[in-house]
Amino acid sequence: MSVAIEYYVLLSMALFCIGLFGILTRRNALMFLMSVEIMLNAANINLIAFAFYHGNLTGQVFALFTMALAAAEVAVGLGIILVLYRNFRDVDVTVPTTMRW
Amino acid sequence: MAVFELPEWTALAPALILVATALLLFVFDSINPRTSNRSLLAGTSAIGSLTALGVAVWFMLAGVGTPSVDGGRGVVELFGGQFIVDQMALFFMVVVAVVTALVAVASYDYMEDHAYQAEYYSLVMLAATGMATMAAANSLVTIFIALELASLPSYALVSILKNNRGSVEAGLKYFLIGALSSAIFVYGVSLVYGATGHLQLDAIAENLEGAGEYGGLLGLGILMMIGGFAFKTASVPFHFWAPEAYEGAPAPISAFLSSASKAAGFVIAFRVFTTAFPIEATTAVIGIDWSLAFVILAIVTMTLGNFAAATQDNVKRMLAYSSIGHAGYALIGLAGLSADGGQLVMGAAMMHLLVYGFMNTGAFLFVALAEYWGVGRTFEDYNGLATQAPVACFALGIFMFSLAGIPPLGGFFSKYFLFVGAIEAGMLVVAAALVVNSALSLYYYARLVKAVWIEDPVADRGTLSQPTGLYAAIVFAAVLTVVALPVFGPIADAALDAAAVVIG
Amino acid sequence: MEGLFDYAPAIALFPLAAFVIALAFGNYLPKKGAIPGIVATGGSLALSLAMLAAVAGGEEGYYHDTLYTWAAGDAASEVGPEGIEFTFGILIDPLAALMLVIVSLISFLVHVFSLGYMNDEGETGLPRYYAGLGLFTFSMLAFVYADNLLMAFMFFELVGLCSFLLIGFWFRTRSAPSAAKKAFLVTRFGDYFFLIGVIAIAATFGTLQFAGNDSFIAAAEAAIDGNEQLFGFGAETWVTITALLVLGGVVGKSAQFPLHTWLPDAMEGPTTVSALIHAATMVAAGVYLVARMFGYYALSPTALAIVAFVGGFTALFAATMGCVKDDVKQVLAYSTISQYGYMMLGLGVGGYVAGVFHLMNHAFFKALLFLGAGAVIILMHHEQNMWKMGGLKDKAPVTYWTFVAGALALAGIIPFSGFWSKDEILYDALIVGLEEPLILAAYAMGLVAVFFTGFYTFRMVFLTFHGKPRSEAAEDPHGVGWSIKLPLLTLGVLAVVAGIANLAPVYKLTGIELTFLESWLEGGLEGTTYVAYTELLGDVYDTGFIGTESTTVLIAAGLSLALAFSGAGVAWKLYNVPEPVRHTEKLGGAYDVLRSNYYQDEYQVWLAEGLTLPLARAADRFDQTVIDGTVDGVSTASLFGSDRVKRIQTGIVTNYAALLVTGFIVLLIVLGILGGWFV
Amino acid sequence: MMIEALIAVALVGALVTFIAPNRIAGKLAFAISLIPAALSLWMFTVFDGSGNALLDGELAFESQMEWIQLGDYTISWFVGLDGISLPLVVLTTVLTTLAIMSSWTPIDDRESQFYGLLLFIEANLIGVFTALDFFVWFIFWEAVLIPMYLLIGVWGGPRRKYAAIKFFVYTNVASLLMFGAFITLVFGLGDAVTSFALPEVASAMLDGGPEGFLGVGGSTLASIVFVAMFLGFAVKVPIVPFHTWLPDAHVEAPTPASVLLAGVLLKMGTYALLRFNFTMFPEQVEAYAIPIAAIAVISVIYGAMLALAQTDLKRIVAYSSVSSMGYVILGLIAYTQFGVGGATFQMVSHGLISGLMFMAVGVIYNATHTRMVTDMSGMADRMPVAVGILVAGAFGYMGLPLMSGFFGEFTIFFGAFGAEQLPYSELFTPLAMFGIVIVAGYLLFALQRTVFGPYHLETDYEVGRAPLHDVAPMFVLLGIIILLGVAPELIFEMITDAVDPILENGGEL
Repeated sequence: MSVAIEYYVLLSMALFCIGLFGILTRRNALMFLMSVEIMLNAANINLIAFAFYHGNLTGQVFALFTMALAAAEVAVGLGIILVLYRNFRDVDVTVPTTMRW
Repeated sequence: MAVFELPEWTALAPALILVATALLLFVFDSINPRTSNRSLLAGTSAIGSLTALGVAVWFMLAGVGTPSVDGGRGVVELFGGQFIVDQMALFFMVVVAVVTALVAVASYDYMEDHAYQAEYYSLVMLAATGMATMAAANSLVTIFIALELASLPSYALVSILKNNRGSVEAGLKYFLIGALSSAIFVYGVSLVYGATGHLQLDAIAENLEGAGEYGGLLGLGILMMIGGFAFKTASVPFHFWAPEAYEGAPAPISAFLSSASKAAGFVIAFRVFTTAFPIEATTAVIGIDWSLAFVILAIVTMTLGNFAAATQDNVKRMLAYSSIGHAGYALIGLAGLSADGGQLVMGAAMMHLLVYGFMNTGAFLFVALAEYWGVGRTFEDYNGLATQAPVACFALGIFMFSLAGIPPLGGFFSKYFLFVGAIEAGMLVVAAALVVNSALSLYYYARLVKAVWIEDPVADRGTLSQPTGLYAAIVFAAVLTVVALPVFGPIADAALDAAAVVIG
Repeated sequence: MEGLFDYAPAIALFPLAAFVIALAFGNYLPKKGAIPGIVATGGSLALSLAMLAAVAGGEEGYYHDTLYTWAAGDAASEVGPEGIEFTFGILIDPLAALMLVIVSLISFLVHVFSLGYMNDEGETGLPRYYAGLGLFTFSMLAFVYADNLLMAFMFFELVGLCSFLLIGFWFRTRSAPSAAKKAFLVTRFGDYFFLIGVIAIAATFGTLQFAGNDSFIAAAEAAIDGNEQLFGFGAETWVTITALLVLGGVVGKSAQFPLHTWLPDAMEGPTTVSALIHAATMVAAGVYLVARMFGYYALSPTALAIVAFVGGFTALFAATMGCVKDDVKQVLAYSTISQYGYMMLGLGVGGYVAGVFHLMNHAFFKALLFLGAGAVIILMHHEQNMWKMGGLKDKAPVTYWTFVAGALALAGIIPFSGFWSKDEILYDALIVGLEEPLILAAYAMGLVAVFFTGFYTFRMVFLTFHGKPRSEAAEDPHGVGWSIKLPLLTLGVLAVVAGIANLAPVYKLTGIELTFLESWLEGGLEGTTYVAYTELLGDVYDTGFIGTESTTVLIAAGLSLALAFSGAGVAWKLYNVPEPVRHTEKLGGAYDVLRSNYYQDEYQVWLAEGLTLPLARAADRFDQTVIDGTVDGVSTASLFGSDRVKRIQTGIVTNYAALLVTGFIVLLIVLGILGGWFV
Repeated sequence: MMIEALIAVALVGALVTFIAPNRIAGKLAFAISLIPAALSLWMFTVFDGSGNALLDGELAFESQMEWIQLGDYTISWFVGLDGISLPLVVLTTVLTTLAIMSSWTPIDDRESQFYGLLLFIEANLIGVFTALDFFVWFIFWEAVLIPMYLLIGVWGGPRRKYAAIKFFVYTNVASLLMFGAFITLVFGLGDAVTSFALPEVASAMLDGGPEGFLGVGGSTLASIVFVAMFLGFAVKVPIVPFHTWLPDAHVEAPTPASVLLAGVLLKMGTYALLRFNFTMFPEQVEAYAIPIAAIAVISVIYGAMLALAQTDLKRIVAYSSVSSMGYVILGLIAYTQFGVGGATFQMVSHGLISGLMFMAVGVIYNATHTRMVTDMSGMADRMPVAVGILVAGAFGYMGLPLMSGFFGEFTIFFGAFGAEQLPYSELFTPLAMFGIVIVAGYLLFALQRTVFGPYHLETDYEVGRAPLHDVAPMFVLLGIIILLGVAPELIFEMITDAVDPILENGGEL
C-alpha cells in the first residue's frame, strides 16, 4: 500500500548527513544555519513517517513544534549573524577566533 | 498549608511565576524600551525569582511531589503526563530560582551601562522559565520545547553586548553548536519515537519491549539524545561552546548558564533516563547498558575540563573549564545508575548541582565584579585584590575551596558523596579519575586564591568601588555555600528522596 | 644510723639545687654561684661520709629503696615477669658509698679550686660554669647510687651533657665547641650500644635492678642455669651479647680504645673540668658501671676477657701516645686513658677489688695532677706547652711537691697509692694469664705500659718543674692562692696514703690483715658482694702461680716496679737537665705515628666527614632529584598535558563541529560494537 | 558539650580576630586562645574516661547527634575523648597559644588574618582529635588544609607559593586515597554497619571483618584497604618516600605555622594510623609488620641522613621530624603496650620538642634574618637565653634523659625490641636506634657552627637579646618537656589505658 518505513528512515538519514556535511564544510554562517535546518527537517521526516507507521499523531504534532522552534531558532540565529557581521565585517564562521585554548 | 485547595496546575507555579515576571518585564519594555530604572527591573526579576524560589521551597516542605506513602501529597501529573511535579522537579526549580535571583541582583550593577535593560532581564527570566519547565517536563515534546525555551534566550543573552567582539563571537559559537546539538537531539527523539511510538516518557518505558526489532535504532536515538543533554550540560564532546560562551558572555550570564542551565540539562537527563529508559528493560532491547556511555563521558569530561583548566591564564576561562569538569562530576550521577539502585549516586549528583549553583555562581559573579572594576581578566590582573577588597576576596576563597571540595564548605559534602556513590556503584575507575582530577582542580583553584590573597598587587589600580548588587549577590552566595555544610542534612534528604522517587 | 638513709636523695639534690640557683641567680650572687656550689657539694660530701659510716655501722650494710616509679606497664619478657616497672631508686652499698665519697669530695675540692682558677682569673659566664658543675655533680651522684640500669643510663647520659657543656665552656673559640661536640658524639656512639643493651636486658629479664633477688643479674644466672633460649640464643651467649652492648657505653665513657679519641680533645675545657669530669669522676663512670654490674660480666667469660683485653691494650696504647705530647694536659689526658685501661684490665681478669681500688686511687692522684696542672697553668699565665716551662720547682713549692706526689702515685712507685692498686691489677692479671693466653697478652701489654707510664710521668715533671725557665712566664710565675693550695694539699695527702686501704701484697706475703677495701667490698647486698663475685669467678677463670703465691706476688711487683723505675730513669736521664731537648728524632717514623695518635682521629673524622657526610649529601641529592623529582614530575607532566589538552579548543567553530561529530561517532562505534547494533 | 565549646571558642575567636584591627589582633588572639587552653587543661584534670574510644571505652565529654542520613548510612556529629586523644588535644591548645605568642615579633603584616587562621587551625585540629564519626573527622582533617595553605602562602618565605601548593595538593591526594579506601571498607562491611561512626566500623572490623565488595573477597579487601589507608596517612605523617612536601612546607612556612605543622599536623597522620590501621586491622598489621617496620627504619635513618646534609636550620629540623616520625611508626608496628603507648607519647613529645626547636630557630631568624648555618656563628654571645633554650631543645631532640623525648624513644625501643608480633624486632630496633647517633651528629654540627664559636653574621642586622614574649613560650615548652620527662606517667597512664584494648585484639598484651 505504501512505501516501507525503512526508506523513510534512509531518506531522513541521508538528509541528516547532508546537513551535517554542510555544517562541516560551509564557512558561511547562513549556510551553516541552513544545514541545521536540513537536519531538523530530516528529523521531521522521521517523525511524520513514524507517526504514520505507529498510527498515532504524536509525531506529527511534534513535527509542527519542531518547525516552529526551528523558525524561532533561525530568528535568533539571524540576529546573531547580524551582530557578527557588524563586529567582524564578515559572516564567515571561522573568522571569530579571538577566544581559544 | 493550603496546597490542596489550589488547582493542580498550580503545581507548576514556580515556572509560571517566572514566566509572569518575564511578561511583566516585557510590559515594561514595551512601555519604555530605554528605561534605565535598574532598580525596578532588577528588583522585579529578583522578586519574581525569589517568589518562585519561595513557592518551590514551600511546595517541597508541604510535601508536594512526595509520595503519599511517605506522608506527602503525591506526585502531580499535569496535562496527561506531559508535565510532572515531583521532588526532583521542585529541587531543580529551587536551584534555577536561586541562581536566577543571584544573577538578577548581580546584573543590577553589571549591566549598568546597557541600553536595553528590560529586554535583558526579560530574556533572563524567559530562560529561567525554560529551565524550570525542563525540571518538570515529562515528555520528549515538552522537554524539547523547554530546552529551546531555555536555549534561545541564552543565545541572545550571551551575545547581548552587541559591540563587544567577544560577546558576539561567544554567542555565535554557542548558537551554532547549540543548533547542531538540538538538531541531533531532535533526530534522536524521532528515532526513539520511531522505535517505541511514543514521546511521553512513561509510555516509552512501557513500550520498550515492542521496540525489540529496532534495538539499534533505539540505541542510536538514545545516544543522539545523550548528545543533546551533553550540549546542555557542557559535557564532552558537546562542550566546545562552553569555554568561549562563558568567557565571552557577560559574567552574570556565564554564571547563569554554567549553573542553572547545566542543572536543567541534568534534570532532563535524569528524568529521561530513569523514567523512559529503565536500565534493565532498555539493556534488553539495545544490548548494552547505557550507563556505560555516561561512565565514559564522565571520565572524559572531568578529565578534559580539569586538565584544560589547569593552565589557563584567563580566570573566566578557567572557571569555564572547571564548569566542564564539574559536569563530569555530576555525570557520575547517571553513570552510577544501575538496575539495583543508584539512588545514592544520583542524589549526590543533585546535591552537587545545588551546591554548585551557589559556589559556581558566586565565582562567576566575582569575575563580574572584577570586570566591573576593570582590573583585567588574567590571574596576574587579580593579584593582590584581597588587600583592596577583602570581603569579596574572602568570598572568592570560599567559592574556590568549595569548588575544590575542601571542608568546611558546602562543596565538600556533595563532592565526597559523589565519591562515595561512585564507590558504592562499583565504579572504581571513575573514583580514581575523580581523585586525579580533584588533585588537579585543587591546583588551579588554589592558584586563584593565591593570586588574590598571596601575590602582591601589580601596579597601582586605584580604589575599587563596592557595587551594592554585585556585593550582595556574592556575599549571599558565599553565605549559602558556607551554611550548606551544617544544614546538609535536609539537603541530602531532599535530594535522596527525590532520586528515590524518580528511580522508583 | 639507719634513719640517715632517708636523707640519701639529698646527696644528689643538693648540687641540683646549686645548679638551679647558679643558673637563675648566679649573676646576682657574690662569686657568681660558687658559694652555693661549694655549700651543696660540701653538704653532699658530709652526707656521703655519713652514708659511708652508716653502711659500715649498719646491720644490713646497705640501703636499697625504690623512690619513684617512672613508668610501668605490661611487657612480655623472655624470662621473668609479665609487667615491668621503670623506677628511680637508691642503692647504697659499700661500692656506691665509696664512690659517693670520692665524687663528692673531688667535686667539692674542684669547686674550691675553681674560686682560684676561674673567679680570680676574671672569667665571664661563671654562673653557667657553676651551674654546669652543679648539674654534673647531681647527675654523677645520682648515677653512682642508681639502683637500676635504666636510671644509671639516664644519668650516664646526663653527665655526658654536662661534659659537653663544660668542655664547650669557652664557646667563643672554635676549638672548644668542636671538642665538646666530638666528646658528646663519640660517647653517644658508645651509648647507642649501651641503650640497646639496656633495652635488651629489660626485654629479656623484665627487670633492670642491679641488686636483690629480682635483679637482672640473678635472673641471668638462673637463665644460664636453666639453659634457657633467649632471643634465639643460648642464655650465656645472650648474656655475653648484652654485656658487650653495655660495654659499648663503658668504652665510650671511659675513653677506651677505639672510642678514646674524644678525651684528649676534651682538654679544651677548663682544667678544673678536666680534673673533675675527664679524670676523676665521669670517665670513671664507665668502669664504675662494670663494677656495679660485675656479677653480670662474671657470668660470661667471653665478655670478661674482652673487657680485660680492651683494657690492657688501651693501657699500653695510650701510654705510648702520652710520651710525645708537649701539652701538659694532653699528657695527663693520655695517662687517664691508659689508667682506665688498667682498671678495665683489673675488672676483666676478675680483680674486682683491684679495679675498684685503682679507681679510687686514680681519682685522687689524677685529680691532683690535673689540679696541679691547673695551678701550673695559672703560674704560667695560661701557657700549657711544657717546653715553655721549666724551673717552677722553687717558685711554687706546694704545687711542685703535691704534683710530684701525684706523679709518683701515677707512675706506680712504691709506696705511693698508685703502686698498690696497679700492682694488684697486674698480679691478678698475671695469675689468670698463666692459664689463659689471651689474658697473658693483656697482662703483657699492661706491664709494658708501666714503663711508658713512668717515662711520660717524669718527663712531664722534669720538663715542667726542673731545669731552667724556658719562657718569660716561667721566670715570673703568677702566684696562686689558698683556694688552689688547699685542694692540692688534700689530694696530695690522699695520693700518698690512700694505698693503705688495701695492701694486698703485704697480706699475701705476711698474712697481716691490711686489706681493708677487700673486706669493705665484702659487705652489701647478697649477690653484689666481693664474696659472691669470687664464687662466680671460680667458674670462669683458672688461676695459676709461678711457684708459690708469694713468689708470684714478688715477681709481679718486682717486674712492674723495675719497669716503672726504668721508665722514670730514662726520663731523668733525658729531661732532668737544665736545657732539655727533644729526643723525638730518635724515634724515626714511629714518632709521626705516635704524634698522630696512631691516626685514630683521622679515621674517625674520615668516618664522619669522609664517609657519612658524603653519604648524607648523596642521599640529599637522591631525595631532591629522584624522590622529589618524581613528585614534581607528576605535576610538570600534568601541566604539560594540560597545555596540550587545551589546544583542542582551536577557536574555529567548524573544527568544533567536526570534533563534536567525531567524538559522537567514536562513542557510537564503541557502544554500537558493544551493544551489537551494527549486526 | 565541652568539646563543642572548645571548637566553638576557637572558631568564633577566629572570626573575631579576622575582623579585629591588625594592631590588637595578636594580643586578642592570644587572650582568646587561653580559653581553649585552660578549658582543655581543666578537661585533662577531670578526665574520667577509660578504655579506647573505638573499642567500647568510656568516653569523656561524649556527645552525639544525628546529622545526615546518606542512604542506608547515618552521619552523626560524634565527638568524645579517650586517653589517646586527650593529650593531643591539650598539646594542640597549648601549642597554639604559645605559637600565637611567638608570632608577635615575626608577623608584621595582615596580622588579624594571620591570627584568625591560627585559631581556625586550632579549631580544626581539636576536631580531628575528638571526632569519632568518619565524616566529621574527615571534615576537620581536610579543613586544616585551607588555613595552612594560606599561612604558608601568604606569610612564608621566598618559595612559599611552591611549598604551599605542594603541601596542599600532595596531602589532599593522599586524603582522597584514604577516603576512598575507608568508604570501600564500609561498603565491604555490608549490613554490619549503618553509620560512619568509627566505633561501629571498628567493632564490625574486629567482628569478622568485611564480607567483600565488588567481587573482592573479605580478607583481600581488608588488605587492600589497609595498604591504601596506610599510604594515605603515610603522606601526612610523613613516611619516606612520601615526605618531600614536608621540608619545603617547613622551610617556607612562617615560624608559628612551622610550630603547628611539626607540632600537631604531623601527629594527625600518626594519630589516624593508630585510630584506623592499627585499631581496625590487627590481622593486616601482623601480616605487613615487616615491610612497615622496614619503612619505619628507613624513615629514621634516611631522614636523619638527609638532615645531616642540610645547611638550613629549619630544613634540619624538618628532616629530623621525618626521622622522629619513623620512631612513631616503629612503636606502632611493635604492637605492644610500650610500643604503641610510647609512640603516642612520642607524638606529644615530638610536638613539644619540635615546636620548641622551630620557635628557637625562629627567634634566631628574627634577629639575623637568615637560617643558613654558614651565615652565622657565635649566636650564644648575643642571645644567651634563646640559645640556651635552643641547646636544651636540641638535647631534648637527641633524647636526653629526663626530657620527654627520651621517654618516648625509650619506650618505643623497648616496646619494639621484644615485640613478638614483629619478626626480627631485635634487628629492626637497633637499626632504628642508630638514629639517635645521627640526630646527635647533625644537631651538634649545627649548634657548633651557629651558636658557638666567635660571633659572626653575614647579614646586616644588629643582634640583641630576644624579647621576653619570644622567649617565654619556649620556657613554657621546655618546662613541659622536662615535666613529662621526669613524670611521664602524667599522660602515659591514660595512654596505655586507651592503648590496651587495641592490643587485646591482635597485639601483645
